[in-house]
Amino acid sequence: MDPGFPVLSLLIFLPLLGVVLIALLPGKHTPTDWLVQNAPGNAVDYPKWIALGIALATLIISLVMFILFDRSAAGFQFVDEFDWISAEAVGFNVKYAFGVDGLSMPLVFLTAILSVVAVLVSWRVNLRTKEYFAWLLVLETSVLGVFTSLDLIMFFLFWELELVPMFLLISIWGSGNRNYSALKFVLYTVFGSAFMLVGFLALGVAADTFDIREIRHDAVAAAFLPAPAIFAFIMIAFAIKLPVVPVHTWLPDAHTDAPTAVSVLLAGVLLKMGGYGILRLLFTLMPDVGADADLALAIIGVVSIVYGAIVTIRQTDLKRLIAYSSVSHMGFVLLGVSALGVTGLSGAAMQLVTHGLITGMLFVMVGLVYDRTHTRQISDMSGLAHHIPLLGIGMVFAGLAGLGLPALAGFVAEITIFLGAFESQTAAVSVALTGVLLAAAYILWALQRTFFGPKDDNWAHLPDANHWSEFTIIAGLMALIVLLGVYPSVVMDLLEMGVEPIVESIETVVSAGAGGG
Amino acid sequence: MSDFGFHLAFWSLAAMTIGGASMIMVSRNLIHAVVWLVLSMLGVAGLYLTLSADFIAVVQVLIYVGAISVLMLFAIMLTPRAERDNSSSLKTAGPAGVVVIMVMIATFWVAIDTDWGSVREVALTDQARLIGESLIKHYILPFEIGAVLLTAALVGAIALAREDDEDAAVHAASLQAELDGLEFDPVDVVDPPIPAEPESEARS
Amino acid sequence: MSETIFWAILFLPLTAFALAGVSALNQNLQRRIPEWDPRYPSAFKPIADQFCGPRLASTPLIIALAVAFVLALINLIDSIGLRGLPLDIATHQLFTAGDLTVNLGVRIDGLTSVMLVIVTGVSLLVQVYSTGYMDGDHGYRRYFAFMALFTTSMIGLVLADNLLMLFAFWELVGLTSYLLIGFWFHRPAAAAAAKKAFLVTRLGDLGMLAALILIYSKTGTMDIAEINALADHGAEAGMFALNGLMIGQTAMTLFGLGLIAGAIGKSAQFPLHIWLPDAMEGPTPVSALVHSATMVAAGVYLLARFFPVIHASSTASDFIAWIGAGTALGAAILALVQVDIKRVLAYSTISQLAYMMFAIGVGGYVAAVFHLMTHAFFKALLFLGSGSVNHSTNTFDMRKMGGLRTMMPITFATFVVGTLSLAGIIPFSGFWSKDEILIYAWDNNKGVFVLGLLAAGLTAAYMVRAVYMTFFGQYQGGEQVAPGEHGNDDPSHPHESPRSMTTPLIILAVISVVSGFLTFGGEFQTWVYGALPHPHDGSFHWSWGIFLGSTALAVGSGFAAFVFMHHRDRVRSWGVGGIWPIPEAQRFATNLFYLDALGENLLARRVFYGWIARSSAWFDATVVDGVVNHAWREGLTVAGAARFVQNGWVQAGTISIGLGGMIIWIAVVLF
Amino acid sequence: MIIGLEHYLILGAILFCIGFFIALSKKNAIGVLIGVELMLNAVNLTLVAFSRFSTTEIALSTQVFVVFIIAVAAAEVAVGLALALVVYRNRQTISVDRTTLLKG
Amino acid sequence: MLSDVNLLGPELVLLVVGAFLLIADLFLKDRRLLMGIAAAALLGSILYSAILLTEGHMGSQGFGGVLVVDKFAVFFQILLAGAALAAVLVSTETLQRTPSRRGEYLALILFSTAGLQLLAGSRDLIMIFIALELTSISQYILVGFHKDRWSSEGGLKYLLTGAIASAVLLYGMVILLGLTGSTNLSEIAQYIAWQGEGKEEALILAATFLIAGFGFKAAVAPFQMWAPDAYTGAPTPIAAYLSVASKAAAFAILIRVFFEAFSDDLLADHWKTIFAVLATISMFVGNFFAIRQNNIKRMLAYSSVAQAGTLLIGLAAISADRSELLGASGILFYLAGYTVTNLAAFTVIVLVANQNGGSYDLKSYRGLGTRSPWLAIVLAFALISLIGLPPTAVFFGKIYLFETAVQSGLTWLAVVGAANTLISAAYYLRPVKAMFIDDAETEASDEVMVRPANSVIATMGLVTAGVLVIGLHPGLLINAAEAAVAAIFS
Repeated sequence: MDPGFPVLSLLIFLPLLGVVLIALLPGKHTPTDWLVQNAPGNAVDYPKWIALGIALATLIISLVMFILFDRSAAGFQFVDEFDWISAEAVGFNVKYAFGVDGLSMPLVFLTAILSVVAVLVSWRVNLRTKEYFAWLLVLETSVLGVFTSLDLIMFFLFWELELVPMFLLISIWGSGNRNYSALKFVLYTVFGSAFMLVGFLALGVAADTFDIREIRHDAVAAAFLPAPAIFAFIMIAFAIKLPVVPVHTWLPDAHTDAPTAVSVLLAGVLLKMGGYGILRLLFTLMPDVGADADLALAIIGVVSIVYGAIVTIRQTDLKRLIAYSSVSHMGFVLLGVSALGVTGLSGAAMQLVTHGLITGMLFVMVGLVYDRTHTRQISDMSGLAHHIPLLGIGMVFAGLAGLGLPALAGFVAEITIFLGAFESQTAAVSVALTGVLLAAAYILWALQRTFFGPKDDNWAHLPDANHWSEFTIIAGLMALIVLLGVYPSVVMDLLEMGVEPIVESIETVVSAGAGGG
Repeated sequence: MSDFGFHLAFWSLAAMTIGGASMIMVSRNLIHAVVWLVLSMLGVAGLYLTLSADFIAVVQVLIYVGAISVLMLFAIMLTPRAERDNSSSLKTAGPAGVVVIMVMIATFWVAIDTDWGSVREVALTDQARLIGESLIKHYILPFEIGAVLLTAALVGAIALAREDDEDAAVHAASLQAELDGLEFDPVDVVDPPIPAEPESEARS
Repeated sequence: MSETIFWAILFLPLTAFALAGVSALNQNLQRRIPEWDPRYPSAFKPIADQFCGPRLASTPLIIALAVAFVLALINLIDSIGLRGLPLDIATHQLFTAGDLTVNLGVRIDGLTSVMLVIVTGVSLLVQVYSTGYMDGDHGYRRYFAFMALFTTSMIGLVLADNLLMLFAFWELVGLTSYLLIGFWFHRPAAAAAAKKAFLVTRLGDLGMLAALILIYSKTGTMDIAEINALADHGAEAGMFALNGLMIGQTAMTLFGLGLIAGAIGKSAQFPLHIWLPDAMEGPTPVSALVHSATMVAAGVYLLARFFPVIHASSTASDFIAWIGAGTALGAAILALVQVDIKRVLAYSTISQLAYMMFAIGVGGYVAAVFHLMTHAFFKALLFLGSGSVNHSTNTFDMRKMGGLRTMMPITFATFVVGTLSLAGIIPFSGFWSKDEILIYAWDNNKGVFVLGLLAAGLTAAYMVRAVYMTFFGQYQGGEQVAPGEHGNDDPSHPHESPRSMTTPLIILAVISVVSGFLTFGGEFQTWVYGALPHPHDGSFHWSWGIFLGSTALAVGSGFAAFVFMHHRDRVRSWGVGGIWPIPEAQRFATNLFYLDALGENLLARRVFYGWIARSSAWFDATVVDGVVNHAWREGLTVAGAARFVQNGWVQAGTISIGLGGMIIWIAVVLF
Repeated sequence: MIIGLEHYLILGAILFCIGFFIALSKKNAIGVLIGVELMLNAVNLTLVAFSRFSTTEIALSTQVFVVFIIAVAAAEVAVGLALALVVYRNRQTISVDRTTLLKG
Repeated sequence: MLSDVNLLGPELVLLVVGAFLLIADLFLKDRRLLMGIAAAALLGSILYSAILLTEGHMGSQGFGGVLVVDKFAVFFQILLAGAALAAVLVSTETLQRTPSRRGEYLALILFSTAGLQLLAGSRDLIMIFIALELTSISQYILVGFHKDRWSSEGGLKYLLTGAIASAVLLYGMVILLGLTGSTNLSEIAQYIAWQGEGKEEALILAATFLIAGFGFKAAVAPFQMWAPDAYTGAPTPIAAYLSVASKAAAFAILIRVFFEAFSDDLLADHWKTIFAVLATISMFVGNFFAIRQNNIKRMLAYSSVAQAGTLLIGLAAISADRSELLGASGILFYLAGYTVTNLAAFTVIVLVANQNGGSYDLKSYRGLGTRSPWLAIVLAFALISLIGLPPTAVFFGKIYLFETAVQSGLTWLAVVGAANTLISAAYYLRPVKAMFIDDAETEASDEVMVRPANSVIATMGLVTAGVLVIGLHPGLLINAAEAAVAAIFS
């Protein structure tokens, strides 16, 4: 699909345009009671409306792309490229190249959706709104960039770009020990990306190009660094981002202290960058190493699933609990990847999408509850479903989706991963099955303690969901989760298209290896 | 170069140079140290003569003995007696000794071990003219730059040494800061607080 | 009959769910929104109330179920015509991922037809009953929404043509069970019971999931018919193969055991039975529908569905036979000491389901399904009866009842019908099905037969005890309604329940009597056999010996129980505590054989939560995170301390120049 | 024994090391400058020695170099003394182990 | 001979105008005018360099081979003059404080710049020495120019350490001269190639001393200890100038000496190891010491040590085979990016210090984001660039340099460099946090804002734009750097 028009560039940089607009137009700095803030007669607050408009515009563009996406053609579509840096003499060439394929298209769409959600869920932010919404949009640009870059250096650029808004968003608008968490997030990510950069450069040097489409794994074998080392270097960054045990401890801190919108984006799309990277870069560019590393990946994945879930069970902070559950859920991605088959990889990709929606929704719900109760301690809450039944519905729904209930999105991904990975990773899958039970345990336990149980009159005054933005988010996300649960083909086909070439190259390599001795 | 006179000259001048330098090392009085420096430099000048570098020897005597030493003496005289102490710092002497011994080993090794390819038995004559010609012809640019360098040093030294009105204000404020107790506080190991620098009168 | 009909059966209750959901949402919105948002148009409220009132929750569901029931009946008739052979198999591709193809489809055969009738029929009656029972409850609309969702899931489970779809609906059934048990979520016991039910059944589901994954990876298919054909063929040929793939006996056994694990969880068999008694925290109609007639029967249905698979492995079939027999007896013993009428019925349910389980295990495929059907009717009847009792006494504690036979005659009469049926007294339906199971057990496994027979005797005993405590003797006054709860305001004067409740009781009582006669002529057997890969005509089994033995045992033990209960004061005065002669045994039984304590308190709470999870969390915070934090903190400290090097002396700088240079030289020259 | 290049080189090396030690160890800023002067003298001595014992062009280059070094040394001393003076005015000391306001 | 003078053009402009300023100071009292003249001279120098570039003088040697004008030299001439221009333009406050010494101040900056420019074009040991001393002596004076307690102490320390370092450097040069019999770099190279066998110890000793001397200028650990003191004491524009210009010129001469004179295979292997080790030490020392600094100037001083270490990665890469062009152009590119970035940071520091009465403590940056958002944004942008995050100049610089390391097989060095990015983020983010996140102290927020001079604002705008432009379109600069180094390695 070639629209003859740089639609991807437009998509990616539209949020930056929004940043400019926000910077130019005045912001409202009069804090009002958030309960009556949207009563008629209040002044229009430009930044949030601009942010919403821009986020919606990106959503529409990505939706159009999603629809126009040619489901019969493999490879990258909407490609938009030119030579950015060409230093021929020294072989340092960077392309400005964007494109989407079946793998990235759903993630782009997911990013656009969750950006809208993030803006809406921030509707009641009153502290330095101009900056806040500007940074949110910068974050959107960087994530979109990561998902669409076709050049390693561009990928790295956007990967790093996301740090700045995240650092500021967490440490200015966060809560609790926010400075610590923000710095921890940044340092972990920088640590990973340091290794990633070296890996990228080694790849680029060996292949003489940074273009993802042109790097061949045979070239990697000629690198100074042995290919497994390159793989491991890049894997460090993705493992931290995903995150997997034992480099996961930044995640609970960052989530707990981040503002709701950032938690949503962090869980919803930023973690997905790790999984996307594994599929798009590691397995596409180094299928041979990936095929050798399958057992290691499976083990790491299973450890993340089970250990993450067990640790989750002991969490007493609702946001922390969900954060830890992400560790467990993202372990499924590794497990799916380790299957080395279309089914497993599709499942892993599907897990990226569905977890984005589900955990995004969970964080939205926890955020809305926190807005009201100002506590996240599970022990402080009881019987909230009496006072805020609508939020209760949302929370229970999201929780059930999180534990992998059929007809909701999470089930599809998990079952596909299990079915895909069982044959090659029998033991790993067998152990990972307990994760399903543990997920049910921690989610139901949390629901029981917070929303169910005897009424607590402390919370009698709590307003339920009462603003159009909240209704929109809850209903929208519920609809999407159900849609993906009952009709997963709508994205599964795309993902399958996206992972097929990867699996083909893996199979070629494996059979060549087997044939060669 | 094997005659006795030459030997005598070399060894006595060497002893003078090294001895003078050593005396600087042990001397506790700065003025004495400068005097020993003069002695040492005269020894070096003498050594230049043994190397048939008469022009350089003359320059050495003129500039080092005549100018630099005097300059130093002046500077020392400007400070009170208490500041004319030339003792070594015990804290650094140890590490410094280690470093210097290492340097000595290295330089000796290199001096002795290397084939320097020395060829000429006859000394150069007419040195002043040759040096002058070389300066004008081959090294004209360094020569010019050297002139600028001296100008810069001169101007800078004057600018630093002369006491202007605004400098007085700076000193006053600086002293005031000291009186205000803004002197370095040993407890504050992190960073010495740097107090606000005073506004000069020129700001208006 | 067109496939559309089956989708209609599935989607009718789903639509009702949507409407009930709208109604429930409207209830919450109406209650809340106008308080916060002055812009909310007040004119909207009456309109919304008019169209989205409580009736929107119940009426569409009842209509939907009625229509579905009629459709199911029509289908059953068609099925009879086809002798239970697969009537309609239609499958649609839902999604693919590589080799994996997930389908959504229906498979209609004799088994399905029977199940559809049971599910829609019992559900319809229970819903009608619920309109009376739940009338006035705050969560009325939510209740019907959940019920609608439950019925949908159950229908979907029955209709599924492949294992994955079956599993999906299986899980949804579990979900709705969770929601319904925790319906009164403000009661901590209810919330805890809901969670427990979900988790315990999910533990079993893991086995089923594992089986699903295993069978898919071995055969590449999830289609039920294909799997059954494979198992059936393999059992004869001694070798399993499909699509050119060979499957070992071990894999087949594992597959069977996995399915059995799922069934054990869902049907509350030992050792996963512990959730079912707690599940009685839900509203009584829920217990009637979900925890006796349909959902728990899903486990039996699953094993019946995969009967060839279970019987492809003698390990699996023996396993389930013994588990079932043991559970049947154990649960019956437990039922004997309960004082809560619903708990008696709950343990009875476990026991009866165990009957079906071991029937499957001993090859009594039809018998199991038959018992499933009869049990569904009479157990629903019993539960609804207990609900009716509760409706007027506000309690389920039999010690607070008594003498109700005159005050609630219809309830009494129907309850007694149910009891006789359950106890297996000829000619009530329970007799026919139970007898058939015992015949199969006698033929195949004598040990199981003995256990089953003992359980049958105990069944009569505990039911008679329950009936006696509830309906005979003096009325003990019931219980005052708890503040904030909905119930009978005057429990000291119990009265008969409203028509909406008694009508279903009567209907169910009638069915309980007549449904047993289906066994004559072998028609029923033929339908059900139609679902197997090698359908054959069934026949009516009869054995005088077993008939006489079991009837004598049931009547005898029932009579003994009655006498015992009637003279219990005198019995107590003999110095024997409670019902059981040995106090320790009594305590052992009332503590549910300590299984609950073992499972929940020791394993789940103490070992897992208290020890494993706690130490993992400690490890995570202290070691995994702690190492990083420590490195960071110590790094900062060292960075601060290391600055003494930069101590401000000129010489420090110059020495470092000399030292650095020399170290370079030495290093290069030496190495 | 012939006094050749090596003698002068060793002499220069000794002088350099003494100067270096003085520069590294003296407390007084002017003392440090004296050490630097000795080091420069050592360099000059070495240069002149090379000049004596090698070809004509080198001889010239080296002697020119010596002239430059002497000039630069003078300039350095002048500036150094001026700075020492300023420090003295500010702090009433030119002892380098007491002028440690800037550290850490 | 006249054509030779033409080649000297860029430096000559500075020297002449510098001398003129010394005199003009006596009768011109308007500091803006003086500043303008100095700025014009620097612009003229840049322009002259550009003219030399276009007139096709590339590769011409002048003055008997002591000076060469090639693209490499021109690249540095422009970079250095640019840095000096920025330093001059932000010096308004310093000029105000020293009304009677304005001419000297500006002239010394010009002299020093001329010295650095000459250094970049020198091909003769004597020329190198003189140029280095010209710039050093000017800088000693400039560091102590404020004559207060901090400034004078910094100046004295810089001078004493610098004098010793240059003595050491001289000793190295003398050994080299005595051994090879020439002061010309290419002749030295020839000697080493033909007769270097067996004389490695002496050569390496000379090279070691040269590294010490030049490394001192570049503030490479372990020769870095003067840098924090000198930066902290110096007038802030001078600190900015030192941190970029000195470093740039030092790297220029390191490249020239080591890869024109010492490039023989006999020795090249040693250089690789030496530079790699020095790079590692510098990065760790600089970053580690910077973590706990509360004075922003001092923090940037240590950070400049770390940046020098990063640049050394390039030198190590050149020494390893295969990537001479890449390594050297990497250094040039990184230097340019680092120069604009550091200048941007220092410009803001100057402005903030002007506002709050000369404080460089991190505390005084609290709440800057609300008080003067633009200043805060520029500083934050510069610091983000220094970490190496996009879309900034140093981001690509780092990638480019690490690429050189990877290409030459020094992957471990790239890893070390990348890991140091992590440490550096920990302290570069501290001012960002102070500006945007911490609450302002009460008195600071009430402060009356002084409107900064236009020249400072213009400088800030220019360098910030530079950071952004290089970050967004690095191709131009990379090609320039490539062309520049092609002059040496070809």
